[in-house]
Amino acid sequence: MDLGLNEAQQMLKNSAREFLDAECPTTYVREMEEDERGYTQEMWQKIAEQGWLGLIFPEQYGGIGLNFLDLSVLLEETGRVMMPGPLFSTVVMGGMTVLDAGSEEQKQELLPQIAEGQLIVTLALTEPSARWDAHGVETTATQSGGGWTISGTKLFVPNAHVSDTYVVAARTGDGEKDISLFLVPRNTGGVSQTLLQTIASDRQSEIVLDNVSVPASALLGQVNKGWDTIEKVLAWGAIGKCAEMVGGAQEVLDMTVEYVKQRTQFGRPIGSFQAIQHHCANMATDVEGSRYITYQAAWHLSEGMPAKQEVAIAKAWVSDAYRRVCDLGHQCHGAIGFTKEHNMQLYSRRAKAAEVAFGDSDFHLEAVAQAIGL
Amino acid sequence: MDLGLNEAQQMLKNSAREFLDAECPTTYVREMEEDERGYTQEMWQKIAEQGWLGLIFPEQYGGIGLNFLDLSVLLEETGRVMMPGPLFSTVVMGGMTVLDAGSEEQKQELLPQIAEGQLIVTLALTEPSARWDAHGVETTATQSGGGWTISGTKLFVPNAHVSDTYVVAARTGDGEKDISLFLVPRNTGGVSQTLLQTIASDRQSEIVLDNVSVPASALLGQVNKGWDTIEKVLAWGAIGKCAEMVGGAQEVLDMTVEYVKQRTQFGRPIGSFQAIQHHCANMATDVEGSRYITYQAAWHLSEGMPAKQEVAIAKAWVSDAYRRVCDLGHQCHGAIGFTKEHNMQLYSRRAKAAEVAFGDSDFHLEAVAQAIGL
Amino acid sequence: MEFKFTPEEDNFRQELREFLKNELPDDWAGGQDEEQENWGFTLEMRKKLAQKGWLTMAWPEEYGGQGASHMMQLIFAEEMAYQRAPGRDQFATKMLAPTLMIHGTEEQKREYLPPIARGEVQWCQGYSEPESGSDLASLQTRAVEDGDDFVINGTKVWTSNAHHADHIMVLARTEPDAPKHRGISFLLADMHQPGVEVQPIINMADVHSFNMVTFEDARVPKKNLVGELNRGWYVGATLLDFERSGVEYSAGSKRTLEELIQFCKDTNRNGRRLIDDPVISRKLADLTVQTEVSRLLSYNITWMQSQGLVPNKESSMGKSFGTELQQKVARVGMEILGLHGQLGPDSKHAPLRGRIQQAYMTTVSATIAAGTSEIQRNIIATRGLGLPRG
Amino acid sequence: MEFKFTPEEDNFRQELREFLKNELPDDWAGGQDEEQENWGFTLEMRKKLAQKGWLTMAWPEEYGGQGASHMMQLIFAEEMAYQRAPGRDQFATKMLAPTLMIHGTEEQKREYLPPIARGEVQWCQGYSEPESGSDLASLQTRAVEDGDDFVINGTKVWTSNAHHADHIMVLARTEPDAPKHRGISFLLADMHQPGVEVQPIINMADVHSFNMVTFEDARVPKKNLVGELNRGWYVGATLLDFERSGVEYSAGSKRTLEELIQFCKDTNRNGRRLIDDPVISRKLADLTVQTEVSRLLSYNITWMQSQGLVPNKESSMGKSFGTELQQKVARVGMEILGLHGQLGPDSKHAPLRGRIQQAYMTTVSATIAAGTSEIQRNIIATRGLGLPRG
Repeated sequence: MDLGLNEAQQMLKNSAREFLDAECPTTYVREMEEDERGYTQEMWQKIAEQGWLGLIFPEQYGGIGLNFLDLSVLLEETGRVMMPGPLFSTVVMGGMTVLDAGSEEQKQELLPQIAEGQLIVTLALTEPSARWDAHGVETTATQSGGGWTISGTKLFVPNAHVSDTYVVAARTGDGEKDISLFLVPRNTGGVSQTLLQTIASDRQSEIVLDNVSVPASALLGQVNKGWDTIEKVLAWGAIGKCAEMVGGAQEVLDMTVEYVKQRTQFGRPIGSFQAIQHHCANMATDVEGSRYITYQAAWHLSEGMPAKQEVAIAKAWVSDAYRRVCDLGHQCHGAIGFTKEHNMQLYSRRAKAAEVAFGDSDFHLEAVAQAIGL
Repeated sequence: MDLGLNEAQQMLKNSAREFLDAECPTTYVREMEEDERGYTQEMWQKIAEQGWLGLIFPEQYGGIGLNFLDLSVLLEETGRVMMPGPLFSTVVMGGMTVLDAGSEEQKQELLPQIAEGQLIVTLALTEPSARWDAHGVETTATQSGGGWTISGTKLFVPNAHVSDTYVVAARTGDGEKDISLFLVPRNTGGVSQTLLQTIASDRQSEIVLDNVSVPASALLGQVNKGWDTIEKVLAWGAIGKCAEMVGGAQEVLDMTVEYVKQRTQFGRPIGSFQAIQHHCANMATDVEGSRYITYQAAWHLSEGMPAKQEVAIAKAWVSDAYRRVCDLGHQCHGAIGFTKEHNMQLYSRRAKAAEVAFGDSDFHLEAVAQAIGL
Repeated sequence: MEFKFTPEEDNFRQELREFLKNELPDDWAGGQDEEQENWGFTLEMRKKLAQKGWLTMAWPEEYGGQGASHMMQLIFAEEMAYQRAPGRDQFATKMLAPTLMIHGTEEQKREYLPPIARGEVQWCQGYSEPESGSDLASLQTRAVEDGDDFVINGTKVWTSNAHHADHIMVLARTEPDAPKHRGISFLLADMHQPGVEVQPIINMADVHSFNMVTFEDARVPKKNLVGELNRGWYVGATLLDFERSGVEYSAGSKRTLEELIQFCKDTNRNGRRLIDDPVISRKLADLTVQTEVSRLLSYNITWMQSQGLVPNKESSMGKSFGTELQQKVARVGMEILGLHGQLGPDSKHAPLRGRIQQAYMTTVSATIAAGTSEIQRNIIATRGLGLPRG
Repeated sequence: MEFKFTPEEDNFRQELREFLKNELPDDWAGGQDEEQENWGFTLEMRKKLAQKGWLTMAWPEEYGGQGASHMMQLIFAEEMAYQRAPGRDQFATKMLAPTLMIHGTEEQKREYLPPIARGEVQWCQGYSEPESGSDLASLQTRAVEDGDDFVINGTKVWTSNAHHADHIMVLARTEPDAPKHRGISFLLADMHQPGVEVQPIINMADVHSFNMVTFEDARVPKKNLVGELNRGWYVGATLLDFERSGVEYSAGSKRTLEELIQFCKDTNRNGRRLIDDPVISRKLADLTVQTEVSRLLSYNITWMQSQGLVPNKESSMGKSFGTELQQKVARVGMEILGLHGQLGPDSKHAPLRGRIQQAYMTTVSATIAAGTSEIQRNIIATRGLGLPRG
C-alpha cells in the first residue's frame, strides 16, 4: 500500500499547477464559455508543448510513455481549473481508443499528430438512447464497394465541432456486441454536426451520419471487435473524469473555506458557525474519500489489472460526492454563489456534466451490484 | 380543511394525558419490561374504567361509539408514555376485527367483554415468512366433522401470552385470498405459545397450531372472505401504530429539548450549539410532519373513505421519521442516552418495533408506488 | 379535523383551473415571469386575476378584498403555483399586504392596498445588503429625517423584480447608535424617483432575476413609515413569516414530480418503461410521500392563520422542508434524465422542454433566499423550541 | 502509489486467518469480549496472540515488538476486527503504547510496554466524567502531589473494560487555577488498590460494557506522570488521534455487510431471493461503495503514519465516516430483516443469530464514544481546515 505520489508524479502535478495557474485563470474559462470553439488555438499549442497530449502514448508514437495513473494526476489538475478544450476527448476518448484498437499503421499516423496538437479526435459513441452498453449503438455500418457506409445519430459527442476526426462506434452485426469502430473525418460527406446547449457550457454535439461512405482503411481494429476497446475506454473515461472531479471538488472546498473565513455576519466570520463548519467538514471528507477511491481505480487500470469493481465503485461515489460538495459549497456561499459572476456556479454546472458522463451513480451502483454478485 | 382537534377530542386527549401521567410513569414501564405478563391487572381494569377498551365500539356492544380518529388521539397519548399491555392488540387487532367480520351474535358476545376488560383478544396473522399479504397465510383450516381443524405456525403475535382468544387467519381455499378467520381460545388443545425475545421488550409470541379443532361457531365472518377484513385491520393497525409513534416522537423531542437546555458543556448549555439546535429543528420538523400525515390518514379511515394511498404515505413516512427522531435524540443525549437506566433507549427500541409493525417504509413505499400507478 | 376542502372551495379551484386553461397558451410550461420577454403577459394576467377579485381574496372588502377564507386564498396560491401561472405579485399580495394590515396606518392601507387588489402595481423587497445577508439586522442603508421626508442612502441586493417594480419596502437604519435590532425602520419607497438605481444581477441559469438597488438621497415621505420609528425590525420579521409560509413550495414540487412520473410512464429506456425500473419508481414514491408532507406543513400554516394563530416555527419548517424538497425533486429528475438532463430548454432533444435542468439550477437559491435553511433551523430551535441562542 | 499489499503482507494475513480459523470455535460469530462469560477466552486468545508476537508487531524490538511495518499492524487490526476475534487490548496496544512511545520516559516504556506485548495486562481509559464529555478539558478529577505520589479523587465514567483492567490512564487536574487545557496531567494508575471502585453501567443492549470508576485518595507514583506536569491535555489528545484512527470501523462494516449479502442470497421472500429485490440489492451496493471509501480513509491514516506524518483531521474523518457507516449497515440490515430484525440472539427464529439486532443497538454509541461525530466535524473544520473557532 502506498497512497502517495511518486517523485515524477509530484513534479508533473507541480508543473501542471504552475502552468495552469498562469495560463488558465477563470477569466479564460469564462471567455471560453462564450467562445464558439470553446478554447483558443494558442492554449492548445501550449498544452501540446507541455507534452500533455502525448503523455500517455508510447515514445514510438511521439508520446512520453507515462501511464494512466500519471495521466490521472494531470487530469486532477485540469479539473481543478476547469480547463476548457478538447484534451480529455482527444486523449482519453480519441487517442486511447486508437492506441488500443488501431493497427500499427493507424497508430503511426494518428498518435504523433495528436501528441503534437495537430489532430483533434473524439469518440462518437452515445446516441439519443443515452445508453452506455452495446445495445445503445444503433448506428449501422454496412460494407459497400470495398468500403463502409455508416448511418445513424450520435448524441452528446464532446468537442465534435472542432474534432478533425471522429471515432464512430457502429453496429456491424446482429450479435449484441457486434460493434466496430471507424475513423470518420468531420468533413466527410453526409456528416452533419450540431452543437447542443448544455448545462456545463461545454461543447457537446449531435452528429447525424447520413449514408456516410468511408474507405476500408477507416476501420479501426477488427470488425465486430470494437466493443472490447469501448469497454476499456469507458473505464478510462470514467476514472479520468473522476480525477477531474477530484480536482474540481478540492477547488470548491478550498474556495469555500476561503470564503467562510473572510465573510462576516453577526460580527464574526461565518466559518466560525458550527453549521458552516460541519458543512465544510463534510465537504472535506467527501473530497478525501473521492481522491483515494479514484486513485485506487486509476492504479488498477494503470497496472492493467481487472478493475470492473474498482471503477464502478469510484464513479458511483465520486459522481455523487462532487455534487454534494458543490451543493454545500453553494449553501456556504449564499446568494453570491449562484450569480453568474461567481466561480462557484462554474463548478456546480460542470459537476453535473461530469456526474452523468460515463455513467452516473445509478448506473455504476448497478455495476457494483453485478461485480459483487448481487 | 381543519387540522385541529374538536372539543371532545381535546378533552379525551387531556384526560388521557392526566390519567397516564399519573398511572403510567416510566418506572411502571420499566417494571413491566421485566414482568412476565408485561402489564398489571390493576392497570388493565383502570383502562377499562376509562372506557378506552370500548371507545371505538358502538354503544349496543357496550362501547362508547367514538370513531377511529378519536381512537388515534388516544393512541398518540398511550404512545407518548409507551403504555405497556394489550390495549392495541385487543382493541385494534382483535376487537376491530370482530366488529368488522363478526356475526351479530359474536359481536354481542365478545365486544362487551372486551370493553369491560374481561376478554383479551389478539390477531394471529403473520407467520415465519413475515409477509403482510394473503400469500403469507399458510396456516390451513380444513372442515372436519362439522367444525374446523387448523394447523400452522404464527409468528410475531402480540400479547398472545395473555390473550384469552386468538383471531387466527387461516387458508381455507386455493385462491390467493381464500382466507378465513377463526376464534381460537388460547387453551384449546393443540395450541402452543412461546414468547419471543424482542428488541422492544414487548410481548410477541410464536403460536404453533397443531391440528387444533374448533367448532363451526368459531368461524368469524364468512368462509374465504377473511382477507377483506384483514386489509382493513392492516390499515387501522398501520395508522394506529403511526399515532402511537407520533406520541413517542413528540416525547423524544421534548425530553431531548429539555436535556440540551440543562446539560452544560464548554460553559454553556449544549442546546446553544448550532449542531444540536439543528438536530432539534430536524426532529421537530419530523414530528410535525408525522402528526399531520398520520391524522390525514386517520381521518380518511374514520370517514370510511378510500385511503390506500394516505395510509401508505403515512406509515412510510412516520416509520422512518420516528427512527430519525430517535437517532438524533440519542446523538443529542450522548452516552447517557444509551444506558439502560435512561429513558431515551426505551423509546428508540420501541421505535424500531413500531417501524416494522404493519409494514415498514420499504413495504409502504411500494404500496405508494402502486397507488399512484407507478 | 377534516382533511378535505368544502364544496365551495372545490368549486373555486375548478373555476380557477378552467380560467387558467383558457388564459394560458396550450403548451404553457411556465416561464420566468420576471424576464423581459414574459413581463407583458405577466401584467396582462395580473389584470385579469384582479378583475376576478382573486389576487386578494381573503382581504377585507374595504381594501379591495372579498373577505374570503384563508383556505380560499391558499387554494388560489396552490393552484397558481401548480399551473405555473404568472400574474401574482407575491411581494405585494403575500408579504406586504398582510403586514400592512397588522402594522400599517389606516391611511397606508387605503393608499397602498387597493392598487394591489386592482393588479396595478409591482412591489419589491429591499432587505438584503451586500454585507447583510443572514445577519439582516446589521444592515447599513441609512434613512435620515429631513423635513417631512426620510432621505435614504445605501445599497440593497438580491432584489427580485426590482427592474419592474413601482414601489419598494425598505428596511433602513434610522438610529445608528441603538442596538442593531432597535434602530431599523420599515419604509415604503417609490422606485420611480431620482436617486434610485437598479442594476441587474444575472443568475447561474443565465436569467435576470435579481437586482442591486442603490439609493442616493432617495426620498420617502414620513407618512410611509410602517410601524414605529426604530421598531421596523419587528415589522420586517412579520413580513418574513408571511414570505416563508407558502404553499407554493409543495405545489411546485408536486407539479414537477407529476410531470416526471408521466415522463417515466411515457419513456422507454433499455427496453422497458422508466417507471418499471424499481430504483426509479422507488425514488418517485419517496418524493410523493415528501411532497405530501410538505403540503400538509403548509396547510397547517394556513389553518393556524385561519384560527388567528401566528405561525412562526411552522413557517420555518414549511420553508426549509419545502425548499429542500424542491432541490430533491430537481436532483432526482436530473438523475432520471441522465445525459439528457444536461440539455437546455432550447434543445430539441431536451426532455420536458428543459424544465428539470432549469429547476436544478434555479432551486440552488431556494434554500438560501428568504433566509437560508440554516437560519430557518436556528429559528425553529430558538424561537420554536426555546433553545438558548449560541 | 500502489493499491495492493506486498507478498509478505498477504502471507501474514493468510497465516493470521488460518490461526484464527484454528483457534476460534467453528460457529464463531463474535461476542461481547468484555462480558464475564467470554472474558476467559479473551485472555486465552490474548496470550496466544502475544506468543506469536502479533499484538505489538510494529513496536521496536526493545519493547517487545518486531519492528514490523505499520501496514503489517493494520492488517492484524483489520483481520482481527473482520473475524471479530477477541484478545486485543486496544486501550493498551492501539492507544496507550504509541502515546507512550512519543511522550513517555524510557523508564515508563520499559515498565509498561513489555507486559502489554506479552498480553499480560488490561488497560482502561479514564477520560470522561459525568460533567465532562465532549468538553473533556473541563474534567474535575483532582490529582494532588503528596510526597512521591499523586493522590487522586474524582469520578470517571463510560470506562469500558474497567471491570477487567489492571491499569488506567487518568487525565486529572493538577493545577486548578490554570486555563482548563493547561492544568491537566496524564497519569498511569494501578486499578488494584484501595480507593479505586468500579461500578457497572448496563447499556441498552443489556450488556455490561461501561463502568463508572471512582477514585477516593487513590495513589499514583510521580514516576507515572506521562509528559510534563500540567501538559497532559496534549498527551491525551495524541492518544485520541490514535483511538480514532482505526481500520476496525470499516473492517466491522465489511464483515457485517458480507454476512448480509450472503443472507440475502440464501433467503427467499415473497417467492424470490432477497438479493433479487432491486431495492435491496441497491442498498447493498451502496453500502459496498461506502465500506470501500471507509477502508481507504483508514488506510490513508496508516500510510501517513508510515511516512512519519501525524494524522489528525484524517483520524476524525475516518472515525466519523466509519462509525456513521456502521450505523447505516446496521440500519439497512434491520430494514432487510424486517419483523425478524426484532428478534434477539437467543431466539431460534433470529436470522444471523441476532447479530444485526445487536449491531443496531450497540452502534448507537459509535458516533458518540471516542468523541461525537459533532466533535469530529469540529476538529476537521478547525484543526483540519483552519476555520475559526466558534
